[in-house]
Amino acid sequence: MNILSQGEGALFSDPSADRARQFFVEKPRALTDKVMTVTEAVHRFIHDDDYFASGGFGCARIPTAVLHEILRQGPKRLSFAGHTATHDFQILCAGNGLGRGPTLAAVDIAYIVGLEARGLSAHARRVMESGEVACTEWTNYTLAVRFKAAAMGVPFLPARSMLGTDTFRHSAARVVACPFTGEKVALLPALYPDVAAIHVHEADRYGNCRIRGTTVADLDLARAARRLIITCERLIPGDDIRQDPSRTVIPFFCVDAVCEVPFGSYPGNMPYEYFSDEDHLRQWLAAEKDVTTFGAFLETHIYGVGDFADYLQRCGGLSRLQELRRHEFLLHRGM
Amino acid sequence: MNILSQGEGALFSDPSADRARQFFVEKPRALTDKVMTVTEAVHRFIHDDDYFASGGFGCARIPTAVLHEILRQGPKRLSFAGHTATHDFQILCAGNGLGRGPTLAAVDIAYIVGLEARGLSAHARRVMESGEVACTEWTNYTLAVRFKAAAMGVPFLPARSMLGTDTFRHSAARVVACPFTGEKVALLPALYPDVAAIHVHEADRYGNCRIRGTTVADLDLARAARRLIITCERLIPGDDIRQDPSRTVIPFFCVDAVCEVPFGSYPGNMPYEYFSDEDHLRQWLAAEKDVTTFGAFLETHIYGVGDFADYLQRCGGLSRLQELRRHEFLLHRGM
Amino acid sequence: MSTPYNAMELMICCAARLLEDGRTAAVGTGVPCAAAMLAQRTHAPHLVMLFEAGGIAPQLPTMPISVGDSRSFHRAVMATSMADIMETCQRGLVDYTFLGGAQIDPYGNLNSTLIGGDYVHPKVRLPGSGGANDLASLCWRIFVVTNHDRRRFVEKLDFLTTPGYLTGPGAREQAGLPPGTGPYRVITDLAVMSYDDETKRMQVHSLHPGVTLAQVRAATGFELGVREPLAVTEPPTPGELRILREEVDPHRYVIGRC
Amino acid sequence: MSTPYNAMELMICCAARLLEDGRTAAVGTGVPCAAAMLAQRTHAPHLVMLFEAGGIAPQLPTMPISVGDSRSFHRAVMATSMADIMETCQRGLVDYTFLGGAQIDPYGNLNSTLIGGDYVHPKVRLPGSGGANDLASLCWRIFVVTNHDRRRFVEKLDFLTTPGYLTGPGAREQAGLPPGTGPYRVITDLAVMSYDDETKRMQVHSLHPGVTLAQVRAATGFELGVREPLAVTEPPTPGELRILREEVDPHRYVIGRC
Repeated sequence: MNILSQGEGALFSDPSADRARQFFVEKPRALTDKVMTVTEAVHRFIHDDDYFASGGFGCARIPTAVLHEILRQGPKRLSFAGHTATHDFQILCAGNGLGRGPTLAAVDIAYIVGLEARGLSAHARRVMESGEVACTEWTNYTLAVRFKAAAMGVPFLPARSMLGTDTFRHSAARVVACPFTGEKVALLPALYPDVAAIHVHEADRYGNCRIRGTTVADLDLARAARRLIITCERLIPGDDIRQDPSRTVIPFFCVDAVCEVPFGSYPGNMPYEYFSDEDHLRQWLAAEKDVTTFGAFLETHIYGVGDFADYLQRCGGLSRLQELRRHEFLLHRGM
Repeated sequence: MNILSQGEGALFSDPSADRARQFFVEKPRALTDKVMTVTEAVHRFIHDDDYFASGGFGCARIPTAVLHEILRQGPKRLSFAGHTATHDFQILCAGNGLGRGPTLAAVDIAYIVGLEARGLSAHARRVMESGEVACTEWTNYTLAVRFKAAAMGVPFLPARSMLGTDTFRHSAARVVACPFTGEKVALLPALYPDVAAIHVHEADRYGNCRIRGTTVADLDLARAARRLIITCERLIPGDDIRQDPSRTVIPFFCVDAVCEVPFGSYPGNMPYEYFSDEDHLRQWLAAEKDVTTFGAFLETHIYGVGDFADYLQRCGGLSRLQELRRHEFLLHRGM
Repeated sequence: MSTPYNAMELMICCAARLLEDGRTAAVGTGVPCAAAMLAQRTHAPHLVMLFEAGGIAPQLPTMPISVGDSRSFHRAVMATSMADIMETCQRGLVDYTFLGGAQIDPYGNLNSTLIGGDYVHPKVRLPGSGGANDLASLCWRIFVVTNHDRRRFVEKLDFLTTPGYLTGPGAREQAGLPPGTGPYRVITDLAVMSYDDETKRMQVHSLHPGVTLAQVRAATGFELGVREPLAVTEPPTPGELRILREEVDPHRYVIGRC
Repeated sequence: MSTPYNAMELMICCAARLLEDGRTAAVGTGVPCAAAMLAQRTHAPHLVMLFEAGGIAPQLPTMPISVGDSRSFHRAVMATSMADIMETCQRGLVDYTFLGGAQIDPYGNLNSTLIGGDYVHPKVRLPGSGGANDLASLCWRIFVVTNHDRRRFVEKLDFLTTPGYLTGPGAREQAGLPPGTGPYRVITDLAVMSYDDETKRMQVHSLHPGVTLAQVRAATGFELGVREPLAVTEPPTPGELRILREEVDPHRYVIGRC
């Protein structure tokens, strides 16, 4: 194809649809029990130097338990899809620049280092300003389109975004003219993560999943990923899934591990379940300002913690989670 | 882009994303009441020489009332997306070759003239063998991809289908090599129908829709169409929609008309509501064999019929529909 | 002594036996559906059925009439879109598909578009590809189950609707179709055919009991090689026939067709 | 005599008044959300809000903290995917979007990626585009609401994250961005800016009450034209302020910021 212009950014993953097929032809597709612990799932399915992607929207419906476990298991040197990445990215950055890891080696950037209105992460900034993490620029939509291309099983998809900007110049996209209309489009290379983690409301033991509320890019991400770890608020019987198959949004054959993690998006928001813990997120942001303080904070909240339930306990346990449920349903506002 | 090969088929619609945007910028997007009769909807939104597309899967969840009304209102000379088209196509073909119409002027063909295991439509064959309807070949997936391109707002999408066949040679697709991987793909031009009709389970007065069961290509079709007529089994209060926004699959701003048509997919199947009337479909197929017989059949079932409720009455009315409900839930099998 | 059976029952059993456990199959109504259901009830309990309109792993209460009717996702694990199913095939997650056609050529290419005349004025207009071209392009192994006669098995198709091996070795890859995909078996009322690894041409793989090679060649409009040693198809076992007749197709929708 | 108000309240009112009834707006948290909510409660009851994470036409019980949190689809008519929202913009169905940035140039281009240093070692690494580049490319009219100072209003951006008019007339079309789209208004604590139809450069459209042109130019790092006749911004009405303070932002999350 006749390329009109081309970004200078590096590709951190292989967009080949044929090589993805060669992987997927071997991927098990039987309805088998995939329930395991987060520790086992991260150990078995997230390997050093993998390309990793994480679901949800930064502080909403994020697989926090998987992100913590990645840090606890030590060096992974991951490439990461920085798509609407806020607290999730903040957690992964904690594995860089503090004498452990590095957890992160490269990032496809759409949104990083910020927590929206909450401000910027001081530590994520330190990590990203150090130059130790390779970067390529994208946007929230174009990264979503790259997942969609992989989910469709094609090596690229077009979009009308990024054109004419430095964001494009530092991406790996290419501009062509549509052969039917002459309209210029940016071609986005398919992004097949080696592994992804997504937190959902309900899943059965085989990995059939239900999500309530916005799905962000997760339905495409689930299909794009070579390996997929699902954490869920609740395991439900397979028969419940079959009672209403219209509610399934991720089919079992995309899934490698199913981990039941109640309150698994904490301190993030889980729609219809519990609101985000803004106090805890403020503590993170504050602790990051000083490296020593942050090291101690991580020891208390991640490295010195047995598992996610232990972390929840240290953050106020059930009574705090009850408050967050009341906040989600606005009961504290008299609704 | 460097075209490796190119189909000889004609394009019956404009794939330009910019010209579609020029239409959509003017399309009303307020939450306003769109409830009207099928007669009014077809009169206002389906014009002569339009490109028309119809939802569902041939004999499942089809907008029968709209299809009948198109015949009753007379000549439209429509271009049509023959996507999984069985009884729906059979109805439209009845507007050709019998001294009325013509209803059909051109067809993008993925599947036509057949009713799956039920056999071929004698009249649809007569119409399509006469040469009076212009044809271009596609496949069920590639036509769905053309809707998806329009739904995304891009002028084309790639797929790895149709390659190397006469189906491709008689399509308007073009083959290019992926600029990232060299893998050959067929580029499919976006298909923005002038108007589409889709039958759903529930809709509110604004056009927010719910569908149970398989969605076939309807979610993309709803977004691709410039104008959209929704027929629904049941109108529901807007407040019900807001109680569970995760169940909405078509948003109101895609919709121009909402028509409440109970049993609106008859004689097709409506999942979770009623099964197809195989006896009636057999009558159609039998009646088509002789032109005079078929003309009388159409007079009795469409042209001489006041509205869809009258048609249902002539087909056995509520008692027959009750039987079909029992069939849907397999109650006649003791389930 | 073996239970009597008809040709349809034999074809379904041949197809079922070739479906491995834990694999995925994009199936249509009729024979493919019956074969997959039989396989699930015998050696392949973990075989996963997908229907093109969006049904994933249904528990079929009865034979669907349409690949889009509500049976095709009865107690399924997911009811999704056609694109989702086809893209699952395009990603490489679907192992088998079953196709048919009015004509098939030595390379397993299929015609379901037209017979005779020309494109604008065909003698017989047929449905076209439907999802056949997509499934034959994107699934790993293509099965064809059909009756065996010279009108159907032709040297040259009137229209190449759906890709087999196209013009022979390397042609699918040259056209851009995913490597490693293609026709696998043709199962008829006379024999089972496979494809020669070198030439990609159809060859007789096994003759059904009582059928001679001469009969098969007489019913085929092109030169048909033989895979040596030429086997005889195993007849249906009493167990297979019982399941097929009592559980899979008690109303004989499919097995009653001949 | 008019009710006292602060700069944030004025900016929100200016933005709200520019949102026409029956239009669609892709909004973020904070000012855009407050402006849309105010518009809905005054002249634009049929204004439709969309949130990039997937919320369509929510009835906000309180200000969302994140464009992806559960408030962003509270009693919405649909909770969908980010792609569905962005593709609604790409189809041309979304009229307005609100963006911000660390730097803005005379053509309304925005930088939210980095300040100083080079790409590999920036002095300050910022979040990047997020959805800003997409929304600025695909929506019809771009609004920017920001504080007005020389560090922010610069002749040359350190990084062009999000497209305004790029290098000037015709540049967006040349780059391939959809025709008819682009920056519309910049609303600051000092003035409202629009863009010259010929040059596509930012120009002062109206001065806030009590602000001089000299003050605005002193706070701007590039040459700033004037749209004649230069108007004075209408101050917030008592009615607007009451709705803003009592209904839209009773907890002063946004209007309390200055």
